[in-house]
Amino acid sequence: MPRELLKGNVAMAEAAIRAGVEAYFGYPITPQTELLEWMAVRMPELGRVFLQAESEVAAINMVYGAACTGKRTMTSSSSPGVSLMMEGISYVAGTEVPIVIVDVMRGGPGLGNIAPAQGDYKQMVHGGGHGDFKPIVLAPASVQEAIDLTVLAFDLADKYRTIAVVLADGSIGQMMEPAELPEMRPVRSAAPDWAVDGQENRRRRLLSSIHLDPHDEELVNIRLMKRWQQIEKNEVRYKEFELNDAEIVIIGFGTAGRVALSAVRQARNEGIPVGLFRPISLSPFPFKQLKALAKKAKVFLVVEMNAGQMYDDVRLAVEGQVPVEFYGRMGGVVPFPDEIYAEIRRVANPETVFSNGRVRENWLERLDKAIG
Amino acid sequence: MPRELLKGNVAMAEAAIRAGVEAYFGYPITPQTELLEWMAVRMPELGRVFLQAESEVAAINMVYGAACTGKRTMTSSSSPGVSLMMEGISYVAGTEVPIVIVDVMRGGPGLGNIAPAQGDYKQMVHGGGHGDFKPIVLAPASVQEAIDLTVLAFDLADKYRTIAVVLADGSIGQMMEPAELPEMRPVRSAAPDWAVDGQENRRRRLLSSIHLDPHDEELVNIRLMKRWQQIEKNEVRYKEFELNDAEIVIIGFGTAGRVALSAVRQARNEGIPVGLFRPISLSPFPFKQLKALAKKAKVFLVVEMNAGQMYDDVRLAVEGQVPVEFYGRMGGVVPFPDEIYAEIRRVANPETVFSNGRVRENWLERLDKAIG
Amino acid sequence: MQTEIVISGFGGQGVLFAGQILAYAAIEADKEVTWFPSYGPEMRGGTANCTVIISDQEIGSPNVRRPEAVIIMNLPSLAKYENLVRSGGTLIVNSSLINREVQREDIRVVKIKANEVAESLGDKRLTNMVLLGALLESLPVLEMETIKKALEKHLPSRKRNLLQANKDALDKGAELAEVRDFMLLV
Amino acid sequence: MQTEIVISGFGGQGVLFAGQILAYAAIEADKEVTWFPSYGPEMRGGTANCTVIISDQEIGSPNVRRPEAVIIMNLPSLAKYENLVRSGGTLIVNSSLINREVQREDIRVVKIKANEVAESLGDKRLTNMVLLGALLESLPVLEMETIKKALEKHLPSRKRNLLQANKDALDKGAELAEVRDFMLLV
Amino acid sequence: MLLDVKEELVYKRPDSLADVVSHYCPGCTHGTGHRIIAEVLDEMGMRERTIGVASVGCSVFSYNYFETDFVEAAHGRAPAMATGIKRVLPDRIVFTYQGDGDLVSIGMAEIMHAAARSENITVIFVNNAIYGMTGGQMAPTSLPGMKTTSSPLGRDVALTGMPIRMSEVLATLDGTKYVVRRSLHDPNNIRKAKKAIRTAFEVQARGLGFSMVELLSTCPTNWGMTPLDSCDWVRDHMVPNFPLGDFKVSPEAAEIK
Amino acid sequence: MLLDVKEELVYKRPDSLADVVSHYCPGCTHGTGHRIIAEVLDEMGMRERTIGVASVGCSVFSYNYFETDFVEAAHGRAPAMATGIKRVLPDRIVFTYQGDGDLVSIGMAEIMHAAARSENITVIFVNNAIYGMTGGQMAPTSLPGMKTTSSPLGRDVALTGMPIRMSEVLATLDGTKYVVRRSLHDPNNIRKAKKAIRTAFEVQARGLGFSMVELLSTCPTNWGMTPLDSCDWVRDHMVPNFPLGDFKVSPEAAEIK
Amino acid sequence: MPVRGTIEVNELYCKGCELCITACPKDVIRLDMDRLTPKGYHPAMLASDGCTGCAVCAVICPDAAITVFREAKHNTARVYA
Amino acid sequence: MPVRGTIEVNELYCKGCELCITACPKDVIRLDMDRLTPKGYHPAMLASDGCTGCAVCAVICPDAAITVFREAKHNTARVYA
Ligand SMILES: Cc1ncc(C[n+]2csc(CCOP(=O)(O)OP(=O)(O)O)c2C)c(N)n1
Ligand SMILES: Cc1ncc(C[n+]2csc(CCOP(=O)(O)OP(=O)(O)O)c2C)c(N)n1
Ligand code: SF4
Ligand code: SF4
Ligand code: SF4
Ligand code: SF4
Repeated sequence: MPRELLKGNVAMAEAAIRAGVEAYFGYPITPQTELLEWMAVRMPELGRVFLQAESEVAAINMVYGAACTGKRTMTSSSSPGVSLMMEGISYVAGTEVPIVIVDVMRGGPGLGNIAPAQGDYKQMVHGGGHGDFKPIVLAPASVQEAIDLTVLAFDLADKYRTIAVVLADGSIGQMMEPAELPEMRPVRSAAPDWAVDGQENRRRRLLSSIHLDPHDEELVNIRLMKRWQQIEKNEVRYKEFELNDAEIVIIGFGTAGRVALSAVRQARNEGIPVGLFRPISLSPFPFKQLKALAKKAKVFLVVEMNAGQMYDDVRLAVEGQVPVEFYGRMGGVVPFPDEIYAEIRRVANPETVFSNGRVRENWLERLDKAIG
Repeated sequence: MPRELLKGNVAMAEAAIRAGVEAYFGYPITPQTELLEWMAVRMPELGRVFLQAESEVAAINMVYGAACTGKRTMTSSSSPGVSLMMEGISYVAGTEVPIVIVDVMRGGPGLGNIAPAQGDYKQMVHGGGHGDFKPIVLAPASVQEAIDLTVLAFDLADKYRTIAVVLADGSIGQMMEPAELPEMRPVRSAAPDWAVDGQENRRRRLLSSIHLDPHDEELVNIRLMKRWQQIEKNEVRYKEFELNDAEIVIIGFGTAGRVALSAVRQARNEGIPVGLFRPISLSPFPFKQLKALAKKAKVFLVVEMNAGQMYDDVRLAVEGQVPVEFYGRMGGVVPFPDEIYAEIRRVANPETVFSNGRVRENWLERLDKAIG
Repeated sequence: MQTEIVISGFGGQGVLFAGQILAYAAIEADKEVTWFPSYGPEMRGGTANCTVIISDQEIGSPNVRRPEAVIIMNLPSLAKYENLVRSGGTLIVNSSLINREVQREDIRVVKIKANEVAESLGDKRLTNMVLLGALLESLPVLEMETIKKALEKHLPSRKRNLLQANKDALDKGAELAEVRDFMLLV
Repeated sequence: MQTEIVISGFGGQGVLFAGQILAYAAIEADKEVTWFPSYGPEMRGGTANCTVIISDQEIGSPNVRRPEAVIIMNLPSLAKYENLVRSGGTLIVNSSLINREVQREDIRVVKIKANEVAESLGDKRLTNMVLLGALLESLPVLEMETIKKALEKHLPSRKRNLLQANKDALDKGAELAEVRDFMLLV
Repeated sequence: MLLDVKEELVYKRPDSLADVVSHYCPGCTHGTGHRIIAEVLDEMGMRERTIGVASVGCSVFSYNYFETDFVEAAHGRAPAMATGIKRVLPDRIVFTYQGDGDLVSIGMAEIMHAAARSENITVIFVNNAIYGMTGGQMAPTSLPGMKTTSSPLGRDVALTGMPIRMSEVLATLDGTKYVVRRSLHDPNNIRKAKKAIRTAFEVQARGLGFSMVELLSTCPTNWGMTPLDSCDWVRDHMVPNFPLGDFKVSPEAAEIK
Repeated sequence: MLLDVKEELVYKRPDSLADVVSHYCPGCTHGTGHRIIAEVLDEMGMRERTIGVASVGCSVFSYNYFETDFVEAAHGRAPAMATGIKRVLPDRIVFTYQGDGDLVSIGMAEIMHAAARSENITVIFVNNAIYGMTGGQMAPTSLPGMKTTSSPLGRDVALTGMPIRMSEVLATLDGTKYVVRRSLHDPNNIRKAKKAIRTAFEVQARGLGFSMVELLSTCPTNWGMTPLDSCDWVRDHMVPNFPLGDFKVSPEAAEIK
Repeated sequence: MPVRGTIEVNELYCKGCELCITACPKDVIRLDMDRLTPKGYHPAMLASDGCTGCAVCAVICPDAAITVFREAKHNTARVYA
Repeated sequence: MPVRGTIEVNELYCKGCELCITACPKDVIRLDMDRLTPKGYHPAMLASDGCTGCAVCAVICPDAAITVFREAKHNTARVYA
């Protein structure tokens, strides 16, 4: 396929179509809406299902229903809409049916604004919904990656009968870049053997998330946890830049990681031994890889478009081996490369590194000074 | 007040009333329903507002509205219902109005069951809702504590203009114990100076969570973060048992902590140097206290009624100083003291301690063997 | 000293209320107590049980694996608790709904056709009190008088008319337990 | 080599489309490019801007603090970008809506009454192309021909009838920029 | 059992009803609703092509009682889940089974929009004027003055409004093709209810669009009555508040006899 | 400006309308809706006692345009938020201002239940048959065949149903005391709309219960028309689908003149 | 002479709700007070002659516990012979 | 002779939507093509005599940009005098 100038949202929609999505249910919300609008054009053309739901609550439950029949299905939204899906997400997880969710994050909390942000990391990677389950979460940093990860999301969701989330920040959804779309895949013909699809000549099937006897429910939880351990083993993804000799390791995902790249290049030009580690699978998180890096590095610097949601996971990986510094912008502010460059210079100087557990406090004071 | 035999749910309801709650909005769900039912009896008697909402979504938004007028208000629910409140919770946080939520947790994910569980730790302590904010989360381990923490929740919510959550597992809500209720407090007379209450002769007031310019939104986030740092400084609460000379430290909250107490007693009787640390404020989490304990202890053992949701926070506190072991039951199973006692014996023996990062895997294998 | 008692049967058999009466009585007797139900969603027909722990010191876990005594009101409950009750412990069995024998020999077993007894006393809903009476006779953790006082205070008003019947049921159960007990000895 | 261009004005002034035409043209010219909008909720009346980065290598950050050139379509945008444009950079100013002078002297400034020019060409909506033409004249990052090819390919069908007008607007803008430019020199 | 050859079978438990004891309380007409649905599925020979959507309420376990494929929806969202299923499997028969708390209270948006879109599904709406499963709280369908655990002094219409008559509301939407209310309190009404369910499934089978049968049902346990008194209470109190009848029968649906 | 003494003021911008330029598109009748609400607040002298509840839609910023206390609700939840406010402050005037996506689509459950409970609030429902703020997607009120960004070939009623006429639906609920539909497409209708808003607020002031005024409104931007053509389109296409009139006027409300 | 019928009550399903008893036009059904189902209910039973096999009891039984039979035509015929 | 009136258009608020222009029964309002508001719109203006101060333009103006005056009674009176 030729390189074309594509908007992230449109690219993810078309990628899903080519990955064989058979039903899309969603509700408009900026900065995700172009994805829904593209589905509105393309799905009917292809004789597939497009339906604008009355709400995100309805959308996730429509997806839940369609997924129970064994069809590839998805929804997309942005932060407040995703928050409304939490109950449904927990039901889908408890029922072990595969679905794909695209979350194009915006500034919050609350109605907030529609600018790019990364404030859904916690609710997608850790918190979202009641009970113990973990979705696969993939974070693209370019339109091309958004395409590739959307296709991957469908394959992983099916492989593990799990929820796969493409967690893009608003800039990925809104920006245009040259990118290449995959070939159109045929939609899956045979339904999986668990599908509730009203077939004749077989025992009736049930898909449900209720297990009244706690011991039965516990067995489900154990199955989910074991499957998750498989996922942790097989599906960790990340990108590295200039890490071989790096004493300073920048960690950032999505747009934050991409902005950091510019800063890293600039710093490298000035001979600062800095490299970039960009997690692509936020869940499963590359704990082992970061732990290994921590052995060689002098300092870590986590860069996010939130108040440090991934930061805790990096610290979990590092377990105190190196100081883990933090720089974040919140509420929809996208950092400029020069800010991160300045941070690199700061952590390059041991005197201005805060390994004293007041990392967040110090960041907040710096930020406050800078913008207050 | 005399000691009376009280059911946890009823006790929390009456405690809220005596703390001066002026409006309750909620929706029935087991194992929380008796709280709502008690409100249905008492609030009208006192000329206060009781309203059964059409859903948890409506309930949290009614609470949001009432809170904006400066009145003390609350809702209560259980896991799936709480998941439905995530968008509203994020709005309340972004608007900086005080509310109290009681979450009487049940087994999940999905519809799961109605047995006691602790599966909402992540969504309440970390994940719930989009954007960067943290509610105060208090976890009672007895009916008396449920009463005391409910009253405290209202005071802290007001003090910091924040969300305060009483995170009780189903057993706390359902069990009956002798407990003492506080005196009835008068309801607050003067409205706070931010209240949107349609008063004459003053500038109009606005309460909202939208800040279209990311820089404005960032200022709100900074304010929230700074307030949170105050809360972290002032509001950490926990209980210790037999920790002075403890080489083995058990960490558990709510019912899990209480069950652990029986096991600790038994082990102590046999001369095993074990103690119990029971976090009461899960958020703010007692990081410093645990870090200090880690200096003296040989091993930590986290006990939860979930797959290890608090476990990560304990590891964050410890930063690898001591091995942190885990034992949990899921899906609504409440562990018996003898299970935890057996775990204490296990970790008392260095050979059977897994500081190799496969803690969760080993736990799952043990559990699987035990019940499979 | 700590005593754990489990009462188990179908929902609707008055399992939870019988436990609450024990708990109220424990307070009357100035003891520490916890009442911990297994609450099922079915209003009727499901199995329900509760654990009552009566103790002189602060109570840790509100539930135990091996209780001191169990009141068994239906067959599923027997299957579940026969092997759990502590050695030397007590099993009160509602033989109206349980035709099979109890296998264990290291425990004391009291069998009572409680449904019939209750119906003979005029109300099927007295089954729980008959069995509770039998328990107190076999495991005197609390005075019968204290139990009756608790009943007087806490029997829901709409059942006030059944107060005396409830007391009679307690006595009848105790009396029958005695007899059975005696028979066991010979 | 990397060039960053910002276009800023009210929503509805064609700010985003002008940027997209640049991006399409960049692809025509086999360059790396990113188009990054500041998208506002208002359909009209709000401020909108986009950043277009054209480069020979993989592009990192899709936005920059100090762009090489800025097209200023309204007063708020001047306030925002006058001090941000890189020293030695270019400012294309729509003097139809901006009465005040530009203060900085270390940059090249081209002022055009674009609204009037556009209306003189028959359609107010051509304002953006007039200013884009002026930009290309002053900062020849891409060939005018490439831009026009991009226009031909990507002008939405419902505006096809305005294709020629759009091209004329580009030329007119370039022409005026030239003149202004000359005037600046003397 | 040994069938005496001289006798012929007049009635037996339908095949579409699974051979399991229900968890419903004695005399609860949820069971009756299940039974007549199963009879209709038998008669139409659609058992294997049918997908049921259970809701959250006492009927949460209905999936155990039908010999058909089933899913279990989140509280109130059965119509959305059914929409997702029916849109990808248009030739299957999809029905939801929902209580009044589920359908009228938390599920209001989903039922209204499924009906407005005229999703080609059948909704069996069991109205017992109370929340059964959670122990008898007030429902939007509870009668004025009705005592429930969340309206201990009786439903105060000044504070909580009048009961919502959902069939009447849904009938105002163009999307509804067959909306009727029946009752399960006596044999005669049960026969009519079964007939209506049959028609509703026919409406779906013919692709006419949204169909719903509202069934007035008992909750002896939370009403605190005997099963018998409960049936009388339906007749004497519910029927006057929720009149039986056909609120929407589209012309095409009218042709079904 | 210098007021010529010889002249008398016939019309000036109402005091309850804040002195800020709205963000609405040129000719968007959201502005008209704001203006007449402000005029009514002025005339009734209720500005200071009024609490507005803004919703999520193009009117999300309405809180900036009224000189009254305001809160900003989550998408669709304004009636729930208003309920929370009114229940604790029964003597204040509480109104919501909601678009059709907000009220009819995601907010269906909240508006239905607020109306069923007869919450003593006033709802101003601005129906422009489209999602304005998010760029012109289909609303449940979009007309058959109407082209939107999520129905690019025109609304297909076979797949998405017919438009929901919310006033008619709400009128079926006992709780609604005053429910009317008006239009903002010409001066005459604007005057009638203002009168209705006045009545609705009176209904609330007298504690009669739930009142709603539906206003047919334009979205020139997403309809892709001039403001003028938009007004004609309302007259020629929306009014036929959404007939103007009074759908519920309780006896007490009828006494208000 | 009327058609003769009979019913069988499955005690697994019967919950003794008594609805069939009052529904029966011939008043021939009673609860069997001497027996208890595994769930502890007294099951319904055909207590006396007169069942016509009208199946009203089966129509009202919420638990589909009743199977209804009727004397086959040819037999009845034979009776008249 | 008809009452005389006049309007003032606040250019801060006016967005040149032209609704007042078509609403005006006397057809005396036009957009001022020589001026632009800060937001870039041509504002409405009273273009010719004949305004009766009927305020229809104010009624339709979505942005409440119009203030309407009318010659005060006593003046008109004086005119007739
Ligand atoms: C989100 C959520 N909220 C609340 C509940 C608790 N809940 C379970 S069933 C039910 C009401 C059931 O009442 P109804 O729908 O009338 O059915 P019935 O039990 O009366 O047949 C409620 C509130 C839940 N499971 N999930
Ligand atoms: C939970 C949630 N979902 C979606 C959105 C995005 N959104 C904002 S406004 C809107 C629709 C507005 O349409 P309408 O209510 O008709 O008002 P209008 O803009 O047409 O005046 C949507 C879907 C949101 N902010 N929150
Ligand atoms: S609680 Fe009510 S609705 Fe539920 S099964 Fe029992 S009788 Fe039926
Ligand atoms: S988008 Fe439509 S509704 Fe929104 S302000 Fe513009 S014209 Fe009005
Ligand atoms: S109706 Fe059915 S369940 Fe009830 S008593 Fe008769 S046979 Fe038993
Ligand atoms: S109606 Fe108002 S906004 Fe529109 S042109 Fe006239 S004065 Fe300006």
